Amino acid sequence: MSKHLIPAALLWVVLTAIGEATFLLDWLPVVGSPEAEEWDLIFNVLLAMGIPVFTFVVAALVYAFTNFKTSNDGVETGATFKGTGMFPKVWLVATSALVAVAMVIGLVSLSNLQADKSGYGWGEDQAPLVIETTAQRFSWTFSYKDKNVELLSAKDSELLLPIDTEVKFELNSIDVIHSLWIPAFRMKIDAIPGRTTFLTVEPHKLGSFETDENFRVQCAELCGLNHTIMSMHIRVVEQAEFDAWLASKQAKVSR
Amino acid sequence: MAVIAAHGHGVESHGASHMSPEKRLRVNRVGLWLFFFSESIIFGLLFTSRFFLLGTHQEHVDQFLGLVITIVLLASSVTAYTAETAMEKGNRKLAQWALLGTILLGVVFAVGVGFEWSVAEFGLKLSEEHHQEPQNVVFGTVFFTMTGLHAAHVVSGVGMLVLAFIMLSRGHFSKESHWGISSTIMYWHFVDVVWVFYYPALYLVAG
Amino acid sequence: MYAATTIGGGLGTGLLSFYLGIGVAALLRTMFGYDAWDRDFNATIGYIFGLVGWLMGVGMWGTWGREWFGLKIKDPHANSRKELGWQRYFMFNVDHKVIGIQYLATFLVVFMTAGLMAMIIRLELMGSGQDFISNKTYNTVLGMHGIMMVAVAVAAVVGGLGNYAVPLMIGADDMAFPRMNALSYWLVPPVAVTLLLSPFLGGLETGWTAYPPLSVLTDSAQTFWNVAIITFGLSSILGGLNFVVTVMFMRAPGMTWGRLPMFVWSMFVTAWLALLYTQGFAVALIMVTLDRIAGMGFFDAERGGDPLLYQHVFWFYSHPAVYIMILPGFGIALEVIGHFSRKPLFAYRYAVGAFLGILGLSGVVWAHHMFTAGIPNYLHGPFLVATELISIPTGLIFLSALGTIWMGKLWLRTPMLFALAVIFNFACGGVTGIFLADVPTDIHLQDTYFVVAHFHYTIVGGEIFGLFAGIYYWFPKMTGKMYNEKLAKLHFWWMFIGFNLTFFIMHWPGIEGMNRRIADYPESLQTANLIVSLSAFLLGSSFIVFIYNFINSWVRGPAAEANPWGARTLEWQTSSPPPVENFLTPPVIAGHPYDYGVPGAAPHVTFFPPAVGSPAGGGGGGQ
Amino acid sequence: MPTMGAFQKGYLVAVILAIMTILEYLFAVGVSSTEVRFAGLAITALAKVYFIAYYFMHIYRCWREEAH
Repeated sequence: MSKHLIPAALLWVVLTAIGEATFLLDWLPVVGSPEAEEWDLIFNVLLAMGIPVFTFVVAALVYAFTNFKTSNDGVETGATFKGTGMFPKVWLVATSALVAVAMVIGLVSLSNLQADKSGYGWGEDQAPLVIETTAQRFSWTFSYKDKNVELLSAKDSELLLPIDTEVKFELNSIDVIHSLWIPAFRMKIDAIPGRTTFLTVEPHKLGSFETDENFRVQCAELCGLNHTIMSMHIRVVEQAEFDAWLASKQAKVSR
Repeated sequence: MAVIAAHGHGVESHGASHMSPEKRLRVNRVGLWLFFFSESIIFGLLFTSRFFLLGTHQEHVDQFLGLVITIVLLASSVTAYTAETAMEKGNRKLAQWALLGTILLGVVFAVGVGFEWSVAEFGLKLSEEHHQEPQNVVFGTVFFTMTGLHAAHVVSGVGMLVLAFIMLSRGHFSKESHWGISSTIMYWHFVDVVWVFYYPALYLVAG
Repeated sequence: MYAATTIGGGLGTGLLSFYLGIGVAALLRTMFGYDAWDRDFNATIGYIFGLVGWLMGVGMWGTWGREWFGLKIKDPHANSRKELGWQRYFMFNVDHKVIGIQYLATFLVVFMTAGLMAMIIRLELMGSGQDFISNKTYNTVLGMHGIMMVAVAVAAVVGGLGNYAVPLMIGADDMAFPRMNALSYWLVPPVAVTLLLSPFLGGLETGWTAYPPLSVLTDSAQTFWNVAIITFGLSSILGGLNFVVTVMFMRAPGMTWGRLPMFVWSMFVTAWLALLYTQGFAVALIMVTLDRIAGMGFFDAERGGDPLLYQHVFWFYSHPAVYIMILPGFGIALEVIGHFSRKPLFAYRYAVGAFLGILGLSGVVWAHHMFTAGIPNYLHGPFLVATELISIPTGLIFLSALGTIWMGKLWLRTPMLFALAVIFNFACGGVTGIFLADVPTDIHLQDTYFVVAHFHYTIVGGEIFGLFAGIYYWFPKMTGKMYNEKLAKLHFWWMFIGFNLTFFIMHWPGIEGMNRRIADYPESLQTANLIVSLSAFLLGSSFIVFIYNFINSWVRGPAAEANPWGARTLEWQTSSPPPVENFLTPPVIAGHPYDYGVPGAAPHVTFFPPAVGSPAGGGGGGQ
Repeated sequence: MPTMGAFQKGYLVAVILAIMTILEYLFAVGVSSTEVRFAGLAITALAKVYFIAYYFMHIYRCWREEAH
């Protein structure tokens, strides 16, 4: 039996090496915040774990496909073991262990996500900058809380965020369910009529839609006819530039 | 749909070429129970939705009316039981009268629900002059939906009872073979079971 | 002629009842002081009347309905007579073999139609910018593709192959409730017609998930769609009930639970899932319909309702529904791998345990579709854990499949190729599932093309490949003809390569920031989408080979032997195609179905000596 | 209740159900704690369903053959 096990294991190792080599390609989208860094980390860990699992199946299939085939019209029969011994138990324990590891990774990162300020979903924690966001078909309204500035995705071209500042989006919807998604920050939460949801991000990279198209707000929950166009560009700027911009906006409002 | 499905179990004949009448009956019975099981999930989801939306909040309902229609439905279960037991003992006359009684009590229940709807103090619209709160509307929504779905089952049950009554009067069914009546009466008891949960959930849960 | 009377009669009574229902609704509305005409309300009542009318007209009245009034019925078996030829497939028929083929043919047509819609979607997405169709059309096509493919995934294997093969495989002469089986099928055509008409009745706006408040507010064919899908749910529930009772009570002597073929096991578990959970979709859509036509406020936040209620109720069905889709795929894969590896199925008991484990866990994982929906934070952890637990039973399926092919004598005919592809594809779909079960990674990936790629890998890669494995495997049995092996292999490789190119690459735009259900995307995603679209056209075109092979072989293929695969299971021990009563002599089961080459193993099937005279008839129910 | 006639058995169960219904009502009106009331109502409902399913709907006939 080891006649087959060793070459198949080698095949598995080779395939796994090829799979893991994809980490050399830097293909994940732009990282705009610590949340995105955390996301990339978990994603990569899970991917590193998942690749050997996938290649195990592929190696077994490919090896069997090439080595155990017969053209003798189904008359020949193969080995007669039935899998009633130890092997299934070992398999069960091994897969359970793998699943347990995946669960622990998930639960730990989940508790990080929900810890204190960078909480997610429901919560009361305040952040230095709060943007009250109202979704409606098919536009966003972003209102900088206590700053007297309001942006409309239909009218204004960009949503400005200051760098290295915690920004909390408080979401409401006045008609149907929408979802606020900023791919550069890997964050998303639905806007549900009748309840306020929130998400907090802390941009730590200057950028805008022109430099990378993932600096944008995108509606990610099908909301009807023009769901496609319900997005708005984001520009992350230095604090000083942000303050100046805010002041000019406020001046415009007061005029 | 209930009429079709519940009666369907009663009258299968094909596929029985290797099946004894006893086995056929058992298959029908288990099938009918699975149908109840399946339906109870519909009722259960609405029941759960009521608590999801409102917790144990409850608007004012006419307690006396609620108790009366509950007793009426229970009484109809007794007459239905009488009808089935009478069939098992071969007493067709008694079975006929008991079926008739069940039909009448079923109609009284349905009318009672209709009356309850007409006097309900909650509605489906927010209106200024009645000082209605959103909870009032949601209670109206779950109340009308739950009682409405239940009443629809009562009405279809009455329809099936009427069919069974007509067939019995025309000389169908016997002591040995009366699955048509048994299945209808089991369906009727099932409708009663639903009310056992719906009555406290809609009338009693807030005291 | 017979077919024309059936279909024509059904359409006639159906249409008459439809108009009658509209009239009744108008009358009721006038009586209670409303305007006589409200499109959605009147159409709903009309649909219900029309549905009953259609069923009665198509044959239920004559073979079933009359009985309720104590009248004499037509022999329901009359329509199964072979002399009727092809026409018996267009009649109200109680023979499970005819119903299976009716289901299969219907859903292959639906599958091809929905596939064409996928081609339209990919055409629009081939380039950035609005190219071919308006947003409204795009949403309609998208919703239609979604719901029709979901219907195919739910019903094609269960209704088609399950109906055909399960009674044969357990040695029954039919399903437990043959007329209800026919009813399950005849509920489908009105659903298909209503769905296909919906673009002309206002289009669809909500995708197949129909989330409120959009589905309540939208001015489209939503209500028609709702009642159609509720009808389809009813069909699915009745079908599930039938399978459960059939497998419980109709097994041949000696067919213990430990000797059931894997495909029967998968159907049994699937049937339980359909029976237990389909109500969720129905209840959710009933609530939407009531909100739309009766002014209820389930999902109206202003009046105290909660849109999330829908998602809970909906996913309570729709997550188990993915197991309704995938378990038959596993069942066929293990069945085919067992026979074509020519060795005993590895770890049979563990594989059965895996099916039961999935059945048990499927009801407690639904909220993983709602991780970004603003559900309370304390729900995230438990649903993450429950979801990842499902990997354990799924792993046992892989154990069984890989253990079976190991050291076997693989007979690489087309069904086997498809079955192995199921294992390959699902391995990919399973691994990507972990990213979606994990809350933090799911937050970015939710509602992106990563999800689209993931569920196409599981459903298409798992079930649809399984469906084709089953079609090729049972084709000789169903039609009595042999398919063309060369064309079949061409179809397999073409489809396999097209599928994997399309959906493997599709993960990439998802991670890179392309969300679902959009007709347009930022330009940076252009390359990925172009490749995906071209691969999708490759995948789509592979079905031309299949259609040609399927029809051509059925019409003029060479006659098939009774048991072309040399398989041990029961369905191959009768003629191809089987006689109306399935087995001329009652079968007895003596051994395990997969004991190939095991020294001293009893044959799976023996037969009673030919019966003298006809088997004793057992009439209707009696006590 | 094995020795009792079928009719009497059913009527006894009906009387029990009626008493339970009245008690359920009085209980709900009389108890002020929501949790206690909810639990009491749930238990009563389950008990009533047991009686109906067993004695009225003869659920046991699914797995036990009938006597005649």
